[in-house]
Amino acid sequence: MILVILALILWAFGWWLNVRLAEGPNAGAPLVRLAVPVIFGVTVLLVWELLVRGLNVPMVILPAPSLIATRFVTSLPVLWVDFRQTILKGALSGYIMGCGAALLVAVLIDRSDFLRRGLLPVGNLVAALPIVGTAPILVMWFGFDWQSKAAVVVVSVFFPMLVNAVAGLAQTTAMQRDLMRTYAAGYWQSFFKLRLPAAMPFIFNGLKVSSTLALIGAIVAEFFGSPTVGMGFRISTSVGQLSLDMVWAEIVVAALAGTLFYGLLALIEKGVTFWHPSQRG
Amino acid sequence: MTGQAVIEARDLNLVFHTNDGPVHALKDVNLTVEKGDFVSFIGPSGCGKTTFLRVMAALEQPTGGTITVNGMTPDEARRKRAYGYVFQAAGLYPWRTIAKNIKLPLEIMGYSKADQNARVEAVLKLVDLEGFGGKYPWQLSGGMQQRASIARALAFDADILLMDEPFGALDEIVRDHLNEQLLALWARTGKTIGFVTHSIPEAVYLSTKIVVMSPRPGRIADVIESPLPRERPLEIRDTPEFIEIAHRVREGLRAGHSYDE
Amino acid sequence: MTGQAVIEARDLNLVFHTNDGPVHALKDVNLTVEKGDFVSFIGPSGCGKTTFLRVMAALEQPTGGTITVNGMTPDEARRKRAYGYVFQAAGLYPWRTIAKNIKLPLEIMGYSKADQNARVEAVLKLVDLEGFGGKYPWQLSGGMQQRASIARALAFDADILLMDEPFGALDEIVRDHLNEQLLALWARTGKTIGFVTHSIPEAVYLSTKIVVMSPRPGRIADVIESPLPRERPLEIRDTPEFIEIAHRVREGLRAGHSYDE
Amino acid sequence: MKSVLAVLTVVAAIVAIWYAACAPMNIKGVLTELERGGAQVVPEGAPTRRDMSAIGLVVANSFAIPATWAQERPRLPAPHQVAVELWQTTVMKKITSKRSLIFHGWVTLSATLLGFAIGTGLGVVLAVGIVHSRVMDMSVMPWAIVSQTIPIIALAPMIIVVLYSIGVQGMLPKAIISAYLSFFPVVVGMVKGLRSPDHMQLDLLRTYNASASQGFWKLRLPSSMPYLFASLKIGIAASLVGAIVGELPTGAVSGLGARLLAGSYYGQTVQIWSALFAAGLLAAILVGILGVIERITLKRMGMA
Amino acid sequence: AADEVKLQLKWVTQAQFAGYYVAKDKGFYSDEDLDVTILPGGPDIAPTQVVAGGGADVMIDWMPSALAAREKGLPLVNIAQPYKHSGMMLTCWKDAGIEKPADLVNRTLGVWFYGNEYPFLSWMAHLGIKTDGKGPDSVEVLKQGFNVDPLLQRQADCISTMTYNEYWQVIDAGVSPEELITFKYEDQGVATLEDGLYVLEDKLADPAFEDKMVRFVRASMKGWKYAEENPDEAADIVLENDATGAQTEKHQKRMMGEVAKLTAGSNGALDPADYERTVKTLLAGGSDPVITKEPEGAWTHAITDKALN
Ligand SMILES: Nc1ncnc2c1ncn2[C@@H]1O[C@H](COP(=O)(O)OP(=O)(O)OP(=O)(O)O)[C@@H](O)[C@H]1O
Ligand SMILES: Nc1ncnc2c1ncn2[C@@H]1O[C@H](COP(=O)(O)OP(=O)(O)OP(=O)(O)O)[C@@H](O)[C@H]1O
Ligand SMILES: [Mg+2]
Ligand SMILES: [Mg+2]
Repeated sequence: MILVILALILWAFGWWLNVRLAEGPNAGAPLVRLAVPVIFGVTVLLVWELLVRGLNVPMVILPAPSLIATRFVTSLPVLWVDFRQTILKGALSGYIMGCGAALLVAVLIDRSDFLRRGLLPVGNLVAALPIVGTAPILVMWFGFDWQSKAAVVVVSVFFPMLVNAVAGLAQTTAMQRDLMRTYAAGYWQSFFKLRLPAAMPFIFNGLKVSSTLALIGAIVAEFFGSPTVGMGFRISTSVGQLSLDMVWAEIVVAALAGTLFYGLLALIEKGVTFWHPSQRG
Repeated sequence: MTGQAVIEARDLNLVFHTNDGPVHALKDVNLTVEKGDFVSFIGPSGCGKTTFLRVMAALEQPTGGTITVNGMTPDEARRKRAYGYVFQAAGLYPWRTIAKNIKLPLEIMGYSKADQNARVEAVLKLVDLEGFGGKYPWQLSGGMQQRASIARALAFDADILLMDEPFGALDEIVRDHLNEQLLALWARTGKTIGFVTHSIPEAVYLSTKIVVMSPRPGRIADVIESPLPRERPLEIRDTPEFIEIAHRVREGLRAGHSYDE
Repeated sequence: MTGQAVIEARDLNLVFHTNDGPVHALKDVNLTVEKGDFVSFIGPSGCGKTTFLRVMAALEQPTGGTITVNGMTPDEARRKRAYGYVFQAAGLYPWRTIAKNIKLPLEIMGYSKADQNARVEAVLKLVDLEGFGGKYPWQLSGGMQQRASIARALAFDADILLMDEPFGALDEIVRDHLNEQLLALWARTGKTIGFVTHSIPEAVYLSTKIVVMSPRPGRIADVIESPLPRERPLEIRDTPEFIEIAHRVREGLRAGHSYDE
Repeated sequence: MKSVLAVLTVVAAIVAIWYAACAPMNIKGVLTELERGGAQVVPEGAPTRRDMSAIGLVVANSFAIPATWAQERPRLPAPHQVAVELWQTTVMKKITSKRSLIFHGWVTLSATLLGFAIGTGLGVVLAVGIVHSRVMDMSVMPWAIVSQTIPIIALAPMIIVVLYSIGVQGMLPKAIISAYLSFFPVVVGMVKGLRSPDHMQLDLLRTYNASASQGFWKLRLPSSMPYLFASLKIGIAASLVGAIVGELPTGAVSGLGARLLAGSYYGQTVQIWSALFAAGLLAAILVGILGVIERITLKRMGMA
Repeated sequence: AADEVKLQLKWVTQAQFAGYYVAKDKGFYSDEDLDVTILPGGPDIAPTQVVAGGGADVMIDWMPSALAAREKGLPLVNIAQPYKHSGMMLTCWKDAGIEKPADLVNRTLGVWFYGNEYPFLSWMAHLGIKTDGKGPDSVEVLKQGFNVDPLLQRQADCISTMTYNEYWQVIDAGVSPEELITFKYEDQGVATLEDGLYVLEDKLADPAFEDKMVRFVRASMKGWKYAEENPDEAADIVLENDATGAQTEKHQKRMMGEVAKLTAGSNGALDPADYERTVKTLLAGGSDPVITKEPEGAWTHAITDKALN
């Protein structure tokens, strides 16, 4: 009980600290920008640890962060091998292919009204094909190794990317388009000089949403058949062995990888769409 | 003046359909513009000046009548890159610096890199924006943005220059300066210029032909051929001929307004 | 004239930091505006007029010096809803009709429904836009949009009216008409008005005080107190006093430009 | 009308490609079956054919092509096989029957809608918080991102077990998983949308000294609408996937997820495909409805 | 009112669990004044977790995973063992040239994980075959999904099957038994106990709960014996209870027949010898053993003794 109360106090304190920092005079400093989420995260972890201990939650349901950390550190080689298999081979290649294909199709759709009318509704249909249905089929088609995982990722990132890219390519104002008309600019000229830059905020939106989908897709697809390596493989077999600490260690890897990738995308976005009001502050 | 018709509008009509009924923006407009003409359009706000300019540049489809540009349809002329257009608002692309905004048409029309840079330098100087090439549009004042958009239209060699209130946001001194520059450019290149303005002296000072429009539905109230010589020092504005034409324009304008003074 | 200082700027400085170096937009600006004053700001494009207006309205923080409004900081005055502001571009919200755009400040400040409608009617009439209340901004011409944005600022009772080139996109006749309306409104309400313009006659015609600014870094070149009476028929523009002041303004302006004529 | 024609054309093209693809996809299985039945195929023996190119096999055994469209357990069922299955499990079955896809679709749909409502609500609330509070922006946003990198399938059983142990069961656990997947696109899009007004539009409100809530209702919310709808469309598709994923660990007794799983367990490819199509159609309908709402809303706002 | 019992199955509703459905349907449970809820499982459901979270009172699981959970600190106890025999086997293509276990080297094998891989690893360790990819003394292991496609598509040379389920799916796909060769784990001496009933140790200390379990096991065994004698009726009952509507009558009837062979030798009480064999197999298995030490108190006859006498 004491631990539970302690957890609540800790939570209040962490939030108070963050309010002080974020509303304080140095809120813009890079250090503070980093510190605030970290404090938030650390608070969550501590509260978690205290609650698990205070409420005697069985380890097989929710292990304490300290247990997860121990497991993480002791299993680094395994985690690295799994990371390479799932993220580097499965997720990344699928992400690149899926987003690339979506961009291409978005351009096709943008070029032809006929295709827009015809393909978008069909695209909606593909979007909702649930991973649990597509993954077994794709494993059957592309084998057990990372190729089938990449295929699952392609299918799951394609539509979010397409919707965003199509919306983005329609983002120009009438005057901006008229200007291009007066220059009698060709399609590709106005594409590269007007529509693509104007679409960038939306495209990055799609890239960011897809990045997390890719990760999940690659991991989940391994539940439906895999070689004996990979994050999804490890998670599902560890659940069977009730090694919940291992499950969470893999989740930590996924979260770290996903966050880093997302951060990288956000950084590039800042560079590319510096002119957009949402980036100018 | 060669007497060759560049723009020829016959019974032009344009009706917009809006959520609360049709708006008759242009009604039975007839106009002939000859090569090398400097035509000003003047008229109350909302009378259809912008619309007419847009029709000329094939940005709007007339709903009735015909219009030809160099004997072609406006759209064919557009494809031949006959137009330089300055919009009523600056409309710079926010992701490009001023210099890159000016380069935009040059890139599209395939000018060489060296030529591009030289032209950008030249037009930036023309509109008094040297040193601002590296800034982004939102870092410039309204007037500076407008000047940048003028520079963008002047950077390449279009036969027909259409300018929609280009000097609206500028002070008199700069305006006088740019008026002179524009006249010099016109004399040098023999471009045909369509120019929308609200300033009567500006219209009279610049034009060979002044088109006075009357409001809703937009019609041409008067077309005044200027007897002023092509060579125009600023002082011409004090001559009786100038004041006489200005008076005629003012009368034409006033007729279109409802205020009874 | 009560002689009570409404706006008091002391050694005001403002420096923007941009990707290629700092821009000194305002340098050592000193100005006192009294209650009921009509102050015009005139100066070359990019000299800092908009910036100064924005500082007054607490939309920009000066980097040096002090400014008080009604004895408070601009921000306190803003919280007291002391300002009506007309921006250099119309800035209407595209998802609201003209009437709803004008109602926006009224809704925010909690006017009653009936009062809102009455005021919208009145100001639409004032700017000659009756019957356009139901249209969306993009269905209006540039000048009509600008007039709608003026109407929006006039619809509620702010002590201080700040107008950034409100009549730039309007033709002379409408401009004259609105100038008269503005003077009448000013006489009736005793508002303090800050007014940016590029037209010398307009500045002279309207103002009790004309501030001539010189370019980069923006400084005050001259402050001219107008000796003209408060009651001003349009014909006053032909009097020698008027022409004399206009001349002084033009000289002050010319000094700030680099063209040697 | 034009749209219908366009969709039909695209669909026709897809169906044609699909039929063509069936041949190489299924040829190996078909040849093995035929060989078992005593037919003469080239080359003989399944192990020999295993590493051969499928297209080559189709060419060598072109007589077998019709059979690739009629296999019982094909790798890729032919369109008509899926259509027949769909027809039989929807129109030909009573809605209350456990074998009716409409019954299962309804189970999934109700969880989807509940999850979507929770997810969208949460997403919008978070986005509003993030836009208005620096603390929220700085501390919550990064973790919202982290939350999405967690493979939900791994967590789903645990979530369900935990909810189970506190007595929550039925539709709600599924809806929570579905909300978990749908809130994120809404947050991202909504934050961007709420931040899309330009300086002048914001400055105008500053001069009126509008309160934060007035700024929200009169400026930020209306200008976020296009972004919101784009994210809602992604969100509803994600919700559906979430509901289906949530159906697996709940015992997979009913719903499209259960159909998928059972189909996959028994290698009933045709059944998987028809459940997949049902899910896709459901999503397309949901997205379509959102599209209509979007059009009406934007039109009433004068933005379309 | 009747006492409530929640039973968590290991897998989806099918004849594998016929005894329980029969007991419920035939009113054997209500005769014992029990109100039993049967919770179907699925690929992602760990019955152990459900029991740990309090979602069920009793569960059906395979012994390896129950013992693993016990070692992880979840004190599960086997209270009854209706399945005497193991139904797990490896099914291979004969035409791939496999005749005996030693032929498995340098081939691709599909294996179930999720706790079911240990008998396999133990077997391979026994044969001296490594499991880290194709090689002259090693095999490539795939984590097999829930169906037999890897075999049919020839992505694997062998896959794991149950005698009562997946094997018949292969046959249903048109493969004749002569084309296949099977290795039953039981024949290889590495079988582990399947489908036992497990509860939490501390709950068992409560006499009321113990009594409930006694009645539950008694009724369940009655159900099993009824199912063995009336396989067709039992299969029909299972079909009744299948909410997915995906099961077919033919398959369930055949499954019932096969299941009956596995339950036939058991009266419900765990045979300690079978338990010993299971533990030995698990302790011998692979590089990453599921249990590291001999478990203690992992089973009890307390319930069956009372239930069956
Ligand atoms: N896209 C449109 N939809 C509907 N009505 C329009 C549209 N564009 C312009 N109009 C209407 O057409 C008329 C003429 O507009 P136009 O822009 O040509 O005026 P203008 O002469 O350029 O005025 P200003 O001097 O104010 O720019 C106006 O009444 C306007 O409301
Ligand atoms: N946000 C900004 N960032 C950087 N520089 C700026 C910014 N806003 C204005 N400036 C610079 O400050 C100077 C003054 O700008 P300001 O907008 O006040 O001019 P102005 O007098 O209103 O001109 P105009 O008559 O053309 O509207 C200009 O040189 C401009 O480039
Ligand atoms: Mg116009
Ligand atoms: Mg300005």
